[in-house]
This record gives sequence, structure tokens and C-alpha cells, in this order.
Amino acid sequence: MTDAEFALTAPELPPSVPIAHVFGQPVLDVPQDLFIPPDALKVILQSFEGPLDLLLYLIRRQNLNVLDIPMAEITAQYLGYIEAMRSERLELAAEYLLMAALLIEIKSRLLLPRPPVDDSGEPEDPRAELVRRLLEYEQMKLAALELDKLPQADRDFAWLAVLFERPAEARLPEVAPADLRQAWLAILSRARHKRHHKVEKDELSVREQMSWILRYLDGREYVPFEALFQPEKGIPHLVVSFIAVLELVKEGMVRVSQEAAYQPIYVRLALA
Amino acid sequence: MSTITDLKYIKIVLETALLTAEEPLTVGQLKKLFPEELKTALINGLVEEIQQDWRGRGVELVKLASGWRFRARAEFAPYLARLTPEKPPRYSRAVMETLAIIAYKQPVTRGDIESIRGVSVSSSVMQSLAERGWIEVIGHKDVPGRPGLYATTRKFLDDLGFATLRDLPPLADLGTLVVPDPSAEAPAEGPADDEDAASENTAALLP
Amino acid sequence: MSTITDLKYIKIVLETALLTAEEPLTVGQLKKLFPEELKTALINGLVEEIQQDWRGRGVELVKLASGWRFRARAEFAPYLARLTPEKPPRYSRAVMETLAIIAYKQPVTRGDIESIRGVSVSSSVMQSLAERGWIEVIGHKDVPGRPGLYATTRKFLDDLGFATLRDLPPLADLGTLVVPDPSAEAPAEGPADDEDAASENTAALLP
Repeated sequence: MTDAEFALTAPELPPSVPIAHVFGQPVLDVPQDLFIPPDALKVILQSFEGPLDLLLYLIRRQNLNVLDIPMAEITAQYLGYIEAMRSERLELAAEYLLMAALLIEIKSRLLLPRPPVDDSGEPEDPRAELVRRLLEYEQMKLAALELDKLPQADRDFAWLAVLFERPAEARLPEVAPADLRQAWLAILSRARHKRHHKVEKDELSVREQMSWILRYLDGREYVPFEALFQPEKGIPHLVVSFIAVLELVKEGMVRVSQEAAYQPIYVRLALA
Repeated sequence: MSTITDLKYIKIVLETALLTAEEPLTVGQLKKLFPEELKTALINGLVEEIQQDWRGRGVELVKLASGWRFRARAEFAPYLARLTPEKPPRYSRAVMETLAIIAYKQPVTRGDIESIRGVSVSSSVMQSLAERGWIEVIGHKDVPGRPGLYATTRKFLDDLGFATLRDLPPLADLGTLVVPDPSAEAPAEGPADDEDAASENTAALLP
Repeated sequence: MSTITDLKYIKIVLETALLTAEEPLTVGQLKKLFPEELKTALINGLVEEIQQDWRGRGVELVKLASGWRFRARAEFAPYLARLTPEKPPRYSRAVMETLAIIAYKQPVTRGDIESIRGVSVSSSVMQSLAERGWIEVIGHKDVPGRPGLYATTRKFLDDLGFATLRDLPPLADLGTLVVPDPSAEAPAEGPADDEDAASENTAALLP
């Protein structure tokens, strides 16, 4: 921040600026730098981000030491700007008026006898808190400018957008054995109230054999009864197969026929 | 705009634009990249060079109806697909219960399934299982209407990793737990006990 | 998985994934591309090779807060901008100052931001940053009203090209802010200069 950047001194200020009234004291050294061409003034006034921003501007433009703010001068200038904002009919946020009150308070405390010393033995400067806030704000303001200078995605650079077409194969749901068990459980918990779906341990092998027999019979006309049995699989299997045939007959799925006693027994699908 | 360096730079700009574009770019759009007026033939030539440069890479520059676009070669789809796995779809409860009934009670008619589930079974449910190759009609029941008899297939066993139907999760204990013991059917029993039994049962059965 | 051909293929897969990814990819994600278990060091090495391979092109592979991602070099933005005339708007000073406070002082409440800036922070400012995915509420301060504590996100770091918050530009030293330059104290300039300075200044102040 060079001096030139902030030197906005202008020869004159219209005498109507009511600084003296606001202060209630004959302050005649009206801020010499308040005069700015009206258009520029409006733009400048609108561009302040708040009272701290405005105060910083006033301090920096005159290259004043933040640690040693001339309160009378700064307060007068500040109030002048507020008045200008008011006459430009800019929206004047309450924060600006609050800051005006704070400045006047600091200024009046400076005029009073020295306040009591703090713990460190140094007399407390009423401006200290204001200075701390100004510096903290300025630090963040500069950080914002730095951040804004950085290349930003979409504004200053583009991400890559190479197309990846996911193959359109329809994925089939996966089913785990536990899912089947779960589904059966749900059925049973509902059927519980009906109490007629009894599931027995051996039923499943009978059912499997029933399906096997039906498949075996499918496409064959008459199948010899013994063809449905596989002795090599053991006696339990024979029993299961026999029960399966009986069950199939009972449920009307197969028909078993015999011409006469001791004649071959044939099995066929009920609806072949 | 005629030196080799310039051409190289133009090519880099073209490549960068094509890599970052979210839509295919026409030659007309590619021309707009440059403040100078470039010849269509020049742009076309450079784009084709870029296409050549990318041969043998995982990404290719292709000419689509609406312009040029970089895209991943289909060959790499299986790798890329692993990065963003799609949530596997799940069968509805209706499908799962129907499948369970066919698996455990086969051969069954649609009527049997409906009477066990207590609700009608939609055709789409049966169809999705049949299309999957998990169930099939293995005969017809000799009753009016000759309803089809459904059973599970070899593929169903294979897909679920079973050698035989007997490998299905056993239901024997389930059955005895769920179907009340006749001795316990005494009407004196309060509903509270039933509730307890049910929740115990559920707890025991859940994986 | 140790021959040169294999490595070359792995590298092509990695590059293809990075070119097509819609988000930065971590090494952990890159590993998922392959059915085999690959070593982190191998992936890291190959990714750095890819980064080298792209030197001098229009696109660069950068390591961001949430992983690796390809982006077009800022140098080519003016060319690409001609393709898409509607540029994303610059953020206002209010937005940028709020963002800076959240970035450097996080976690902060809205009240903290207001006390630093000396003005109330409008909801639209917070909203635009949240919608961009740059800030988020990461908790609540244990004071009356339990105000939300704001922090910047990974996406903020990604979008500004940082790997970590430590990469943010260092804050101006408070000491340098305090002392005025004595050589510049001479108040010897004419009104004409002032006019120029005023407009310069205006430009500097405007967002």
C-alpha cells in the first residue's frame, strides 16, 4: 500500500458537512480529503465492507500508524463519511453507527485523566481493542485477496471430463442361502397364526425326489416303476423315492398303472 | 501461426479442450478456442493426429455424431467399474418368498404358493425367477386348470453354491420352533407368552 | 505382476481411471481398480511416473487434499473460456472475507466471523459457500444457542489446489501491518495526482 494509493486529499469540503454539530465542539479542521467526485464517492462508499473496512481505509490512505491513531482526526473523518453515506441515501447499517459511538467513546476517554494501570503496570490505552480488531480484520482482508488470486476450480481451471460409459449389462440381484432362510422365516412367522404349515426334516429330500421324478417322466411316455429307483444310492434313498411316488400320486401329479397283478407297473405324468 | 512450435501449441490447446469438455466438441467449437481464425483442415488434421497419439492408451478420441470426445476404452470398463461399485439390486420380498417356497416345497403350483404366502403371486414374480433360470415348470397337476408345477433348477443350485437341495439351510428346527407344539396349544396360554416365543425364535434364527 | 508389460498395463489402467474420475482418487481407491492386491508403494510410484509423463502438456496430475486428480493447467483457461462464455462469477469481497476467516480461524461460529469483520454476515454468503461445498458445520459451540462451528471442506482444498490447510498462503505478519513506511509520509502531491489515485484506489477496492 503506497502513499499515492491512499492519498485522496482534495482542496475543499463543502461547509455543509455537519461535523461540528455531531461533536458539539468547534472542530474546524474538516477532513481535507473528503472531497471526491460524487460518482466516485458513491462507488467508494458502497464498496466498504463495514465500519472496520472504512476505518482501515481512512488510516491507510493517510499512512497513519495504527498503533497511534489520532482519534480526533479519524473520528471526524469517519463521521464525515457516514454523513456522506446518509446524503447519498446508501443503506447505512447499524454497525456504522455503533462504530461511531465507539470512536467517540475512545476519544472522550483519551481526554479523561489516565485510566488505572492494568496488571502489567502499563496504562491501558483505550484504543488497544480497536487496534487489535483493525489489525485482525486487515489480516483477514488481505488473506481474502490472496485466496481470490489463487486459481479456482471452474473459474480458472477445468477438471478433466473424459467419458466412462459403464457397460449396460443389467446386474442381477444376488441371493445368498441366508436370504432364502430369511424369506422362509418371514413366511413362517406369518403362517404361525394359521398353524398348518408343518415342515419336517425329511420332507425336503422327498420333495427333491418328487421333482427329480417329474423331470425324469417329462418327455417319456410310460416309465417302468423300477426305473424311478436307484438302488446304488442306498436304502434311505429307495424309501424316499417310494414316498415321493406315493406323494406324487396323492397330489395327482403322476399316474401309476398296472394291467394286472404281477404285471409291470408303469408310471407316467398325470398330464403328459 | 505457421511454425512447428505454434502447431504444437495449438495441438495442446485442442487436446486440453477435448479432455476437459463435458460434451463432444465439433470442429466449429474447436475453432472458437483460438482468437485467430484457423482453417478447418488444420483443426481436422491436428485432431486426427491427437487421435493417433492416443493409440494404445486407456482412453481414445472418438468421432461421435455430435463431435469429438475422449472416452475410456471398453476394455478398461471392468477395472473402472470396480471403483464405483453399483449397489447390487435386491429381489423384493415377494420374489424371495416365492423362491423360498418353490425351493423348500417343490414341486408346487402357483396356487400352492399363494395359499402359503396368503397373497396372490404376480406373473412378473414368477417370470423374473424363470428368466433367471432358477425355476421351471416340470409338469402339471391333474386338477382343473392343469396348473404348472414349479421346481428349482440345477442353475439355482449352482448359483447359490449348493450341490443338492438338501444343502439348503435346514428348516427342521425352524419348523418345530415356529409351528406350536400341540401340547402348548392350550387356550389358557396368554398372548404374552406367544410374543416371547416369537421374539426368542426370531433372535435364534437371525444370522 | 512383476514383468515390465504388466507394470505398463497397470499404469495405463491407473491413468485411465484418473482421466475419467469425477473426484480425486486416493491411493486406496486406485488399489481397488485391480482384482489383485497391489502394494501402495507400487501405485504411488506409478502415479508419480504418470505425473512426470504429463509434464509440458495442457493437463497436469495434481495431488490434492482428497487424492490425485487431472486438471487443465490454468495457463489454458483463456482458451477454454472461449468455449463456455458463461464464466462462473467471482465471489464478492463479503464472500471471500468470510471464506478467509473460516479457512484461517476454523472452527468458527457465525458470531466469530461477524466480530472479525465488524458487520453481520448475511445468510446468502454462508449459503453460497456451503452450496459450493467449501464450508460445512462440523459441530456446535457449547454456549447459549449452540451456534454451528464452521470449517472448510476437502473440496475447498481440492478446488484451490491444496493438499492440506498448511498450504494456504501465509497470513500477513501483523508487525508489517502496523508500521507505516516513513519514506512515504511526505504529503507533497497535487490534486491531479489525487484524481488518479482515487480511481486507482476505487478499482483496488472493488470486488
